[in-house]
Amino acid sequence: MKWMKNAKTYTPPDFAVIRDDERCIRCKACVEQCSFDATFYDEDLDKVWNWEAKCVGCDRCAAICPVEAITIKKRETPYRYNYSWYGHIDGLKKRAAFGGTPVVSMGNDKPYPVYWDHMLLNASQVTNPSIDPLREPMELKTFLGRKPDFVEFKKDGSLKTKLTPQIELNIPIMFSAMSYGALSYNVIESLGKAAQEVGTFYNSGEGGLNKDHYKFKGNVIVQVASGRFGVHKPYLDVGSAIEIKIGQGAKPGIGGHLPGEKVSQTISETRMMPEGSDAISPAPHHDVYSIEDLRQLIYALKEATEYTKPIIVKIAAVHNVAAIASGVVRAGADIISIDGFKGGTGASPQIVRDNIGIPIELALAVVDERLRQEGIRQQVSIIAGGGIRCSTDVVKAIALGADAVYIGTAALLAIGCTMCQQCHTGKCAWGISTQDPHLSKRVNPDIASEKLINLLNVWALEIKEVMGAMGINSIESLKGNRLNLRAVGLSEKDMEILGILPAGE
Amino acid sequence: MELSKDISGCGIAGFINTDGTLTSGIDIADSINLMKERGNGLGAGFAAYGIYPDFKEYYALHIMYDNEQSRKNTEAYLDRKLHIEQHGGMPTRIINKKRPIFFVYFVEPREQSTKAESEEFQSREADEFIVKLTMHINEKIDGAYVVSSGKNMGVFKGVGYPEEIANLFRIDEYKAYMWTAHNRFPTNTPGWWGGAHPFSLLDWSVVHNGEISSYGANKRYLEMYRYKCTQKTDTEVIAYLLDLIIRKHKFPLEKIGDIFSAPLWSEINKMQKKDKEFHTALRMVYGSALLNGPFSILVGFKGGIFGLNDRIKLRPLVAAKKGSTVYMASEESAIRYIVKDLDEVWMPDAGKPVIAKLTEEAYKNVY
Amino acid sequence: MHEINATDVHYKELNEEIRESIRNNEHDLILDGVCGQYYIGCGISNSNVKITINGVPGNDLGAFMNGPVINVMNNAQDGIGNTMNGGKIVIHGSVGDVLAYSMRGGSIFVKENVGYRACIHMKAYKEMNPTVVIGGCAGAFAGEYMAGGTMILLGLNKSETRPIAGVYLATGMHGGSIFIRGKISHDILWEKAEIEAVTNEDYTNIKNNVKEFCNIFKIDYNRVMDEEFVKVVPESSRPYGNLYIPGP
Amino acid sequence: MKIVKINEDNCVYCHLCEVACITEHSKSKDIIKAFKFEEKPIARCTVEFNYPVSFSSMCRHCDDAPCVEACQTGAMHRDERGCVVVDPDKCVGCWMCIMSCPYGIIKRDERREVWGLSTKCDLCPDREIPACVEACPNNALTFEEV
Amino acid sequence: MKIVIIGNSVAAINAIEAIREKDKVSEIEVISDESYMAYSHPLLPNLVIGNISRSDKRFYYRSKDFYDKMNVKRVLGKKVVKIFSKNKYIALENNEKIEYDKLLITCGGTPFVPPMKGADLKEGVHTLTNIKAADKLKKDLPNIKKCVVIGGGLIGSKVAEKLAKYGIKVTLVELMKRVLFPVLDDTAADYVHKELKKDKVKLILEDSVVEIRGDKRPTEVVLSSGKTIDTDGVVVAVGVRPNLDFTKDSDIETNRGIVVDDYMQTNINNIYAAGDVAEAYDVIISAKRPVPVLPLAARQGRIAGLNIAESNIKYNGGFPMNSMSIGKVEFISMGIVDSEELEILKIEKDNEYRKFLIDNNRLVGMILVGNVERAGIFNWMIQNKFDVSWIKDTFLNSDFGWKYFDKAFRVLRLNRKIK
Repeated sequence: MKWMKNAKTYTPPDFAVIRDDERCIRCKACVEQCSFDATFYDEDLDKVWNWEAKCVGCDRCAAICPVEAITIKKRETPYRYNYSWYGHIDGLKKRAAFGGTPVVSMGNDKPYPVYWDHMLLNASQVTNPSIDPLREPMELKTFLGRKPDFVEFKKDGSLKTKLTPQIELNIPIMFSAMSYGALSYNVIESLGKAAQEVGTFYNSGEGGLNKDHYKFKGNVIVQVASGRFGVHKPYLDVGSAIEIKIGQGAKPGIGGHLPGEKVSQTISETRMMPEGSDAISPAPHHDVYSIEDLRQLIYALKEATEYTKPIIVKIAAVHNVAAIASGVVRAGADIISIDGFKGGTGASPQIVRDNIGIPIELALAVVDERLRQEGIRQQVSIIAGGGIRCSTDVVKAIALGADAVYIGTAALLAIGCTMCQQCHTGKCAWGISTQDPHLSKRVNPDIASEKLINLLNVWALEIKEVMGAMGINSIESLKGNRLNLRAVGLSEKDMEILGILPAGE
Repeated sequence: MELSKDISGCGIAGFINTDGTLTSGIDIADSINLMKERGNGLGAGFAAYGIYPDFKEYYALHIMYDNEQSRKNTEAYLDRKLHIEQHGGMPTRIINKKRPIFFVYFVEPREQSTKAESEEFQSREADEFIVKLTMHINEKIDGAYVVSSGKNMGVFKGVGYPEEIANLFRIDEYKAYMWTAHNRFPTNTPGWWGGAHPFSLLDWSVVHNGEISSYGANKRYLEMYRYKCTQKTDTEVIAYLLDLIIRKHKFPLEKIGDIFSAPLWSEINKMQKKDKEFHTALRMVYGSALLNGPFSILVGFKGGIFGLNDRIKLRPLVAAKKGSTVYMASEESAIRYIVKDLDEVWMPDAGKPVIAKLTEEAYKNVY
Repeated sequence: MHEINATDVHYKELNEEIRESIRNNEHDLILDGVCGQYYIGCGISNSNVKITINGVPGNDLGAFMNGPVINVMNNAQDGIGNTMNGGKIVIHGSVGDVLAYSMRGGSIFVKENVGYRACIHMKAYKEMNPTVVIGGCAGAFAGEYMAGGTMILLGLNKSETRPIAGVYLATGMHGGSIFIRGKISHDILWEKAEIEAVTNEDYTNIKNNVKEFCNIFKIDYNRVMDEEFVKVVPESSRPYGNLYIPGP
Repeated sequence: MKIVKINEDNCVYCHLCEVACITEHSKSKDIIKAFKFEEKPIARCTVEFNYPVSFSSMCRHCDDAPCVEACQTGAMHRDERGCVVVDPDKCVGCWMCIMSCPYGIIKRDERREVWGLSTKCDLCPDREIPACVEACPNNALTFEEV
Repeated sequence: MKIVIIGNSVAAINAIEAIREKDKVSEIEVISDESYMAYSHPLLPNLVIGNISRSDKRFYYRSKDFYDKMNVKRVLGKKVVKIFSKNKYIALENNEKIEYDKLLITCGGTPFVPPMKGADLKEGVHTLTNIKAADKLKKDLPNIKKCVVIGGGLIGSKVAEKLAKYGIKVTLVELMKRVLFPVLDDTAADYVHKELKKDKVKLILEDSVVEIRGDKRPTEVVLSSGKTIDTDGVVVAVGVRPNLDFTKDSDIETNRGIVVDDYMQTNINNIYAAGDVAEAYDVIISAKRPVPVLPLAARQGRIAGLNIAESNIKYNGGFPMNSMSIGKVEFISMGIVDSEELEILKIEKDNEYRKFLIDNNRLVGMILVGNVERAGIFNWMIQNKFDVSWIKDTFLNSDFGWKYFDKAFRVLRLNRKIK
């Protein structure tokens, strides 16, 4: 017995590991797979045991067990139910026991309303035809970047207007910023491969770009965050676009913190910082304390890349997001990326993740509307992210006004993530959010990229199906087309903000 | 919230005498009447170009009023804003049906009386002024609706079968070098006279068969440029888009099909570099002006007409030629009915506009 | 030598002209009449390039730069050496705030004072070790978040009323070292930074940099070295290690 | 010919290849019976682990198999599929094959009464795809032409 | 074309298989003085004590229909007496002539009986290199209660063990200080000594038999130390020598064996030699010498066969290697097993012994006792003169395996991308 529970720091286990000893063949596959030391084999007793207190419910053991001997179950809380305290008891105890604030990962898990689920899509009936996407052309190609209000031509009919740089997407879905550091090498590899195959982009996140991944040039967006890790000219040059990260949905107003133990040799090389040292991203960019400073940074990047790349500014969805967005556009951003509060993270203080920010649906609606009112919507493309779970979320986002969406958690789920929310521990049993070279092997880039490609292709097909149902064969005709959305179960005010009619009207 | 749009099926027809010959409205009425099956008696209309040669310098406002009060309110407003050269009730025949009243005003913008008013209509450009005035009346004055506002042209439309509308407005008595007509099959807002086609703004007039599935996207795009879509129908976005793109952005009319019915990416990818650049830029910049969904339209403009299909040809359009006259309609029969021996008949390709214009000489004569 | 008149030229054009000149193999550039143009030297990776600036250059001078030498014959503004990777910037005067933010390589010499947040989040990696030498005094938050590199603060003009460094010195520092000529009060220093004695190795480093500083600005080396130096280092490379606990 | 390709970068050290091999070469070919109620065969593949390296290896079915040359009774032979296999009725457990196998992947089964038995991958003659390949959860083993 | 093969054992069989891979039409004729199918020589001790019978298919090297399938004509029980290389024929004992186009000599070795008095006794003095000898010994077993085995080599030790297990009181006399002298070092040999002692074999080391006394049968043997040992049987297992009887008068070049080139061809065109009789290249000593071990005989036979069938395959050389078990102890050894000059790594624990001899970062020999399973990897290293400087530290780990190799190398190697 290598470990013994101690009541001093006890909180009830979240999961029960139920093991059918009659089926168990002692192959010990589960023991090898548990990266949280919750499973062990006792040679003397020839038995596999569990420490449930250490189980995080990642389900890796159950997935790998060849004889289905393992069932992971959520354990009932032992406490007497109390509505207002329920969900706070253990957190409070942990703070008291360890003297630190809990860090969590993945997206906000509180039951705030999901507006996507209150919006319904339209379909054509009789008066205009629905289109069969399997046999008729159906276009999802999307260009992101600043567009002029109109184009001018030379006498010979060729273009006089010089368009500013754009990025071209075959489908309006990109992989959102997830850094090498938060994610394992193989996951980045998978995202890059999939983006390349499908014709979209993945985002390096703030951790720099490993030399090996320069091969994804043409399908990568590079991020410049406050920590400026691994940011230098060659890095900027690889990106098809450069994203300035001001905020992130899961932790608006909070910097990043990659603990020293995750700063492995390759991470250290990629981020260009010493191994084992904390990688601290300050909360703000310390050269951006005001909107004109943002303009300064945007143009610094444009100057550094000689105006060859669109600049994305990523902001978290917060209360006055519309006004902020307007300022960002006027500061010279070519693309604005808005991240809703359900967006994922590798690590965020729980209090921040669960309480700061607003839903992407509302933020997107107000930003799009505000930019249109100001007549500057054409000057910028909008990327919505943070809680896009399915293809119809994408359709709804575009109908609300997005040009494209970012998916993060959805991509990770596709390659194995079970949302056990342990990214911050670096022990991801699925090999996704870990730098342990042994664990990260669990993601096979061939399999994972295949799954991502499947996901994107299927979503694309689903989007086409829905567009076909609406009688639209080009994605630009869906953009901002809020008439194709109707609300169910929303208040007047919600509908006003979303700019949509109630179902039936 | 004015978000809903009209849904309707339709028939369309139109022709232009490119030599500038003026012909009466009898032919166009016959032509559109032939396609009775395409309408349901709940809307029809005509646009005629070259009908007011005596007032060709002036904007001809066709205004429809629900009642006398709305007329008074409107005229008070017009008096403030415009020099009215001439005005009066439009000639109509008596019909046994409740109908709005129609007036025509030949006007030109005038110096504004107050500074505040000058600022209200920021632009001093006459066309822009008329557009804003039209938008203002349609949106702000109850019971008044500007049917058309171009020069030397007019729109006649209402609830009824084409023959009823033709009869009401005595269109047999007008002489025009170009006519378009519409027969409507609405499923929404059927009782509203303003909802009939053609839709018109300045010299633009649009008759439309089909439905613009991208209406929501087009509408919000236009709203960004201060157009107000008030008429509860998708067709008006076409008129406004034309106004924005051709008049304001100075985009060549010949290429409007490349925006409205933009080529598919698969086709663009096959093009030569220059064309590829051109079309890619258009789709990038004017993506929100792409007309999606099934449509065929006939658009009248100063000195010409064009017909256009959606890019995968979900609605019908036939074009024909006889001498110097070019015809377009939803069905060939509608043309054959008024001209027996056509020189040429063809089906326009999807997304490729058919444009017919007055000869230069004729243009000089008419305008 | 290639002279460019920057009077009333917008930065976008000025910088394009600079790049164009470099493409035409003009490596010794003199900019006259500079007044507030941003981004001079930004993103240039050619280490043969030398840019002399007459006038006050604007913000983000030498941002993302990787090689060139920039000489500013006057004061400079904010954001100098932002995320700089290599090269040298010499300022014959004072500079504004946020000097050398996230700088990763190369060196900066400032003759006089620097504003707030100098050397913030400066970092080192392997052979890349950024160095900033400041002749005058620094504002508050100097060395904030510093993760690597060397900051040498000489305070040649310090006085009773003008302390060599402002408050919150080395806040969040988790790497690198700050050498300060003379003594500093513990009050201004972050509680998780420490004052250490200067080692021989450090001393060589200081001497080399001070010598270069004195050569550039024609200052008496012995006068500078007449006072002892102290060294500010972080307590740990993981100062926030215990702040967070795994949740939920 | 096709052999089991070893993609060590994908090996997650789960031992399921061994489990599958044991099952496939058991009497019942039923996993639970094989492990709990029958004499458990020896796995023909071997998982090695040396953090962070892990991989499974098994017979490479060499073109000029030294084990076949070294066999003193002709028990080690190439079958009609081209696989190098052991005839258990001929093997006398002299381990000459072990001595000569350049991959070191032949194992000793010493449970027979008189003769030991060389045990090695036979590429699962009853299956289209070897059991280990099918069982691998991460394509660390694939069945490929070499 | 007619191919004649002298000898019918491992090298011959492999040669036949190799020839038939390339050439299905040429005539092949095998001549052997034994009248049996090719069989497994190492099993002769087992045959003697009866834990394998002549009807067990294990005993035979190939199945019964092998010769028919390979379309090979057999001339069995006939001894070759001379080769006429100029006229391309061979003469048999009975003066029969057999013509050939190509000739392969694989006649193996003959037992070496050291000079000692009484070795010519008809009954009770045995050797054990072929079936005939084994049969003779087997038949004689009821007469033997006590037996002296002369020679502690592979056959000697094995037969001593088997006879002891059979119930005979065995004395093993070995000239050197340990059994299996060239194969094992002292430490490893000790394991064998212990195993033999368990079976009550009496070991006499550093001594030799100078005389076998007796009338018809031996009654005692006299050692050079002067000691005498009562016995009623003697097995002489001192070793074998290449069988060069019929090449003596020919122009085929011989040394200790028939000298062959890298293609297993002798100095005479169209005459090849392979197996124990041949003197081929040894990679460890970088010179030619006979290495009478089975895997090399097979390899040489195969290569000779391929070259006879007009391929052009080079023999890359071999080196001594042995796998054996005495009692419960299994050992595998290769190359040089004992040396004063070489770098030596060794470890002994838990009844496991590992020893490696390294010359200039090249492995030149090794012994594994107990855990022998990964021995082939070392074989491959020796054969390929693999640079072991970076990996040798892991040789002593009992879990030695590919996991200790450099990754890039391992990946290529395991997927057969490099030899």
